[in-house]
Amino acid sequence: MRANWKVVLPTVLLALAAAFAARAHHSFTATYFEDRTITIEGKLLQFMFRNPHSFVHVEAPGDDGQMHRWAVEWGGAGALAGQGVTNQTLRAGDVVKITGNPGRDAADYRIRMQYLRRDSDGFEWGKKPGESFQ
Amino acid sequence: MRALVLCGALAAAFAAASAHAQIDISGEWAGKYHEDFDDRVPGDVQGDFTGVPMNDAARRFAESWDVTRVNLLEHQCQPYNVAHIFRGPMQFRIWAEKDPATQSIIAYREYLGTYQQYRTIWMDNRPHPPEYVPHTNMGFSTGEWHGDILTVTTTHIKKEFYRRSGIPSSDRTTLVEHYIRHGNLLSHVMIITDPVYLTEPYLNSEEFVLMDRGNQNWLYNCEYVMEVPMDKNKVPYYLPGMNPFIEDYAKKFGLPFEAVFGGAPTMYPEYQPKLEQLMKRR
Amino acid sequence: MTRVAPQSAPRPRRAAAARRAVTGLAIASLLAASGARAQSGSPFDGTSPERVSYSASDKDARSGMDRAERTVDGVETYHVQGNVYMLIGAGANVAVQVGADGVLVVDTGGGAKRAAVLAAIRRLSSGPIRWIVNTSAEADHTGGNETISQAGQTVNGNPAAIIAHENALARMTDANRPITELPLNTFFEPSRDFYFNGEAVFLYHPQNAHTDGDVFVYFRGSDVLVSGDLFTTTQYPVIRADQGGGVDGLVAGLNQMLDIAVPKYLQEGGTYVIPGHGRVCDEAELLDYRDMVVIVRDRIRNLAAQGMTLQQVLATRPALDYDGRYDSPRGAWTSAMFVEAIYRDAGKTTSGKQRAAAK
Amino acid sequence: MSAHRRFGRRVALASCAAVLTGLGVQASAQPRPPANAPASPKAGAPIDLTGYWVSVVSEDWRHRMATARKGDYESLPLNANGRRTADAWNLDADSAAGAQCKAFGVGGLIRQPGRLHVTWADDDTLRVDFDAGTQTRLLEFASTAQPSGEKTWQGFSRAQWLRPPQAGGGPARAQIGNNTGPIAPGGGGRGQRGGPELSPALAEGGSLKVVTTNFRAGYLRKNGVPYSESASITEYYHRLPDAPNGDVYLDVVTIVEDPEYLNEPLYTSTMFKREANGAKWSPTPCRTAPPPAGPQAAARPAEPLPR
Repeated sequence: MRANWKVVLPTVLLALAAAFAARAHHSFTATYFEDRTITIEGKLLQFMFRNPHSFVHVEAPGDDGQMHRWAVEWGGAGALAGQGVTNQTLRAGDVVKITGNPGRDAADYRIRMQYLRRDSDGFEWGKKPGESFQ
Repeated sequence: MRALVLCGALAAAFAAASAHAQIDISGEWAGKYHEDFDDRVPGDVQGDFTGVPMNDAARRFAESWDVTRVNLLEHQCQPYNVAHIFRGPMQFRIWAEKDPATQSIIAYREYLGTYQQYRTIWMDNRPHPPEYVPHTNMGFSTGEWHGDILTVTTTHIKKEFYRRSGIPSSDRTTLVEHYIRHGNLLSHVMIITDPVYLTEPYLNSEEFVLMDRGNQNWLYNCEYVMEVPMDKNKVPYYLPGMNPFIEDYAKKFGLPFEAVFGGAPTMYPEYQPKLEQLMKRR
Repeated sequence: MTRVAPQSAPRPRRAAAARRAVTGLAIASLLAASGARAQSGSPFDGTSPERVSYSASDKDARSGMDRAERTVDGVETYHVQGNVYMLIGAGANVAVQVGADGVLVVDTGGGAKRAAVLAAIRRLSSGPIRWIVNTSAEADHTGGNETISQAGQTVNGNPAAIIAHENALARMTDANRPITELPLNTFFEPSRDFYFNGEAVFLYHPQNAHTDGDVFVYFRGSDVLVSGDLFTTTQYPVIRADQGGGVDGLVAGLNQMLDIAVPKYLQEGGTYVIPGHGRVCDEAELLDYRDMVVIVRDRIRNLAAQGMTLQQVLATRPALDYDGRYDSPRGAWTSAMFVEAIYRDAGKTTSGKQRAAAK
Repeated sequence: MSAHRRFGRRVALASCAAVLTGLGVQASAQPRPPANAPASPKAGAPIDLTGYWVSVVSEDWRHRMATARKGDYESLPLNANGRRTADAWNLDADSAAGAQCKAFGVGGLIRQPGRLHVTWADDDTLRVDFDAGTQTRLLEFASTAQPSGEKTWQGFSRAQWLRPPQAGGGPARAQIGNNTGPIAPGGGGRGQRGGPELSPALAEGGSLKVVTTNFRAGYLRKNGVPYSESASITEYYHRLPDAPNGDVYLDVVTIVEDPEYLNEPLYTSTMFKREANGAKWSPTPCRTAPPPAGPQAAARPAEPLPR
């Protein structure tokens, strides 16, 4: 796994989107290390465009060198729709690069989406690693 | 001209003097979050137990709470119950069901945008149902007016949480609400008793403002999916004393964990000197 | 458990429940789920503001009886869903399924109230009592067997047939129960099913759970589970090691019921569960109970693995967070007894299948 | 004054009279105090607020029980100026300047953990003593009372009882859902045809409205979050119906409008529980405990409403 650990300030925009998309499902801050980021690259297995939060499952290597099914948590369907994301934006088989906050339990292989890029057509969402809106 | 100004002033005063009579609580109300915003809306780090009169049983439950439990298929779409839902991001609609023959209000109905929950507040003095009937997230509610204060008592509430930090509520919770309207402001007070997890009543009060231009934010659907791959029968938890995140809130804000986790004694003025001493030692 | 999301199809065995779950995603269904259930047969069924009934009454919507009419000598009747009613106040809960084919009774309560149980059944249906199912050999679940059976009749003219797992029959035989109380229609396989009153009825046998002779029942059309003592809302689960019970089997049984139960909307309604004792529940409460048993079991096993004696384990109050809800210090099954049962069960070997299911 | 202007003035006055008459008619349609309404605010108080009340700090705990770090203005709709000012807070400088009471002024005092002792100073003045900071507020019901020229920490408070509609004045509005005017039980005028038997509970209680002006600038919170002298502060005091366990609670809703520091009105509600006596009454000087050591908080500012 190409993991670049760095401190990233939480952004107001994403926090706000999370806040009202979350609708009290759970606290992102309590679930992920918001002061760390991790990057994975792999093949998209499933895109669950739904509430309370959308999820993207990606097959990518973990730091043990083995392939894992990573669960990447995204905004709720309503919040993402407001940002132009639809249930057809991503498709199984897409090769994507995702940067986000790692889950507090490494064994869960989960990430809170901060940035996604699909090289095949240059589609991007969120803020690039290290970028801050503040 | 001066006369018209005087007239305007008198008219305004007159209007103000008679403005208080409004007691119709019908309408669409949007929450204000000027208290405990981080806990109520986005959620903060794990371990905010401040201001809740939790007992030792609630502490043990909270110690064991692993936030990933809400990712389980059976947990991921569980709504807040009625004793908690007013603390989240919320807008709700109230309307009256009236008897066409007498125009008496038989019940108030509420539609809560969060989780699309409906409530019925019976105003016809009917008794609460026997204990053996199913409990629901919104419970069974009866109401009565005390002057311009609508007091609602709710039982038969499902177990849930008082905080996402893992402070549990039990199915023996009784909620007493007070609705008080002043103009376009609706004050909502909750007095929660729970013999299983609280040592004394837990008080919450929220403000709602009348929505003057509506909003599309009324729908909430939740689709069950395997959010995070895991054994479908797994129950995420921490063994007592093994929760690595329980002190995150205390550490983030420079507070003594003993105080954050202290329950009712920490909610009264006389605790301030002790808190200051504890903070000095840090 | 199987969940029904638009992108996933339900397994055939659960097609009926799946259809209900899909329907349940509609707001109208939500109203029925959240409104009607807590209102004890209220005419304001909460399904929509336009369908408000303005009279305050606790008449049961299905039977038309008010609460007094639904009570016989302290045994009260509550319509759960579909063809299924619950009788409360006879010891263990009694489930009664009524329909064109007659009456099926799950458990018969303690002996002291057997006449009241029969009278309550008769108020629901004058049809023949064809079948009785015992969820275990417990006296407070089987005490009315003789009375109810003798009042019934199978199609070939015998008293109503009593069905149970064969281990339950063995336990009752060992206890010298009269032959008229014994479940002579037994089975030994993991499940048994048949069709009665227009719906499929499934009997499942979780191995080594509360005892080694447990059965829980699922009425597929009515969408009601009858759990027996695997699940109660009044106390911790009773694990009878002396009768082949075990905590892993209990957890496996609870997980099996969770696989069957499907909520109507956001963890509410849908499949209802009649517990061995206590109030009617849905999947959410069954889930909390399962979580509780797993968490307490694992705490005790962790302490036992550290070499703690039973007294040392008890001193840590491993079920402290649930004692306020499930301990019954003056009851027949206390928190300490529950902890001891799990502690002594810690070294017991279970089948690989059970271990997997109990994870 | 020319005849033309005299005429115009007459027209204006006539219009004014008509408007006021109309308002009067409208006002008369609103519920009025009962015919035997007592003469003084004290004797006619619809609720009894007197006695000792202790704050129950179940909300904003870290901002109320403790002193939060500088820059931690969670939940508050501060504008840029408000944040800049809060970020410049210096507790030592306040102490050196003798401004320790800035956190105990009318804009923040109600949020300070402490006890209230409510008494009637006279028939027209409700006195509220706070042991936190040893402060006193006088809530003036008499229209003749006027603020002195000097601004004070607690300012000048104009009080008004808000009474529920009385029998004959329309308590049934709540019960029958008719909010346009009174109705007579069993039938009556105004084109209405009767209603259900009225519950006496509909005429119970009331609330107290207080509007405060003429105050010095101070802090909304202990950690220097400011309010200005030009703010408008309105409060509603609600004595809640007795709880089933006998507890008596007071809910004080405070609305602070301060364009200098706030983007929108600030709404808080503060809960108190009645105490049998003053055994725990403990006056303390204006003093703010130091915030915890550590970096200035990077608290998330209050977000706009989900509307």
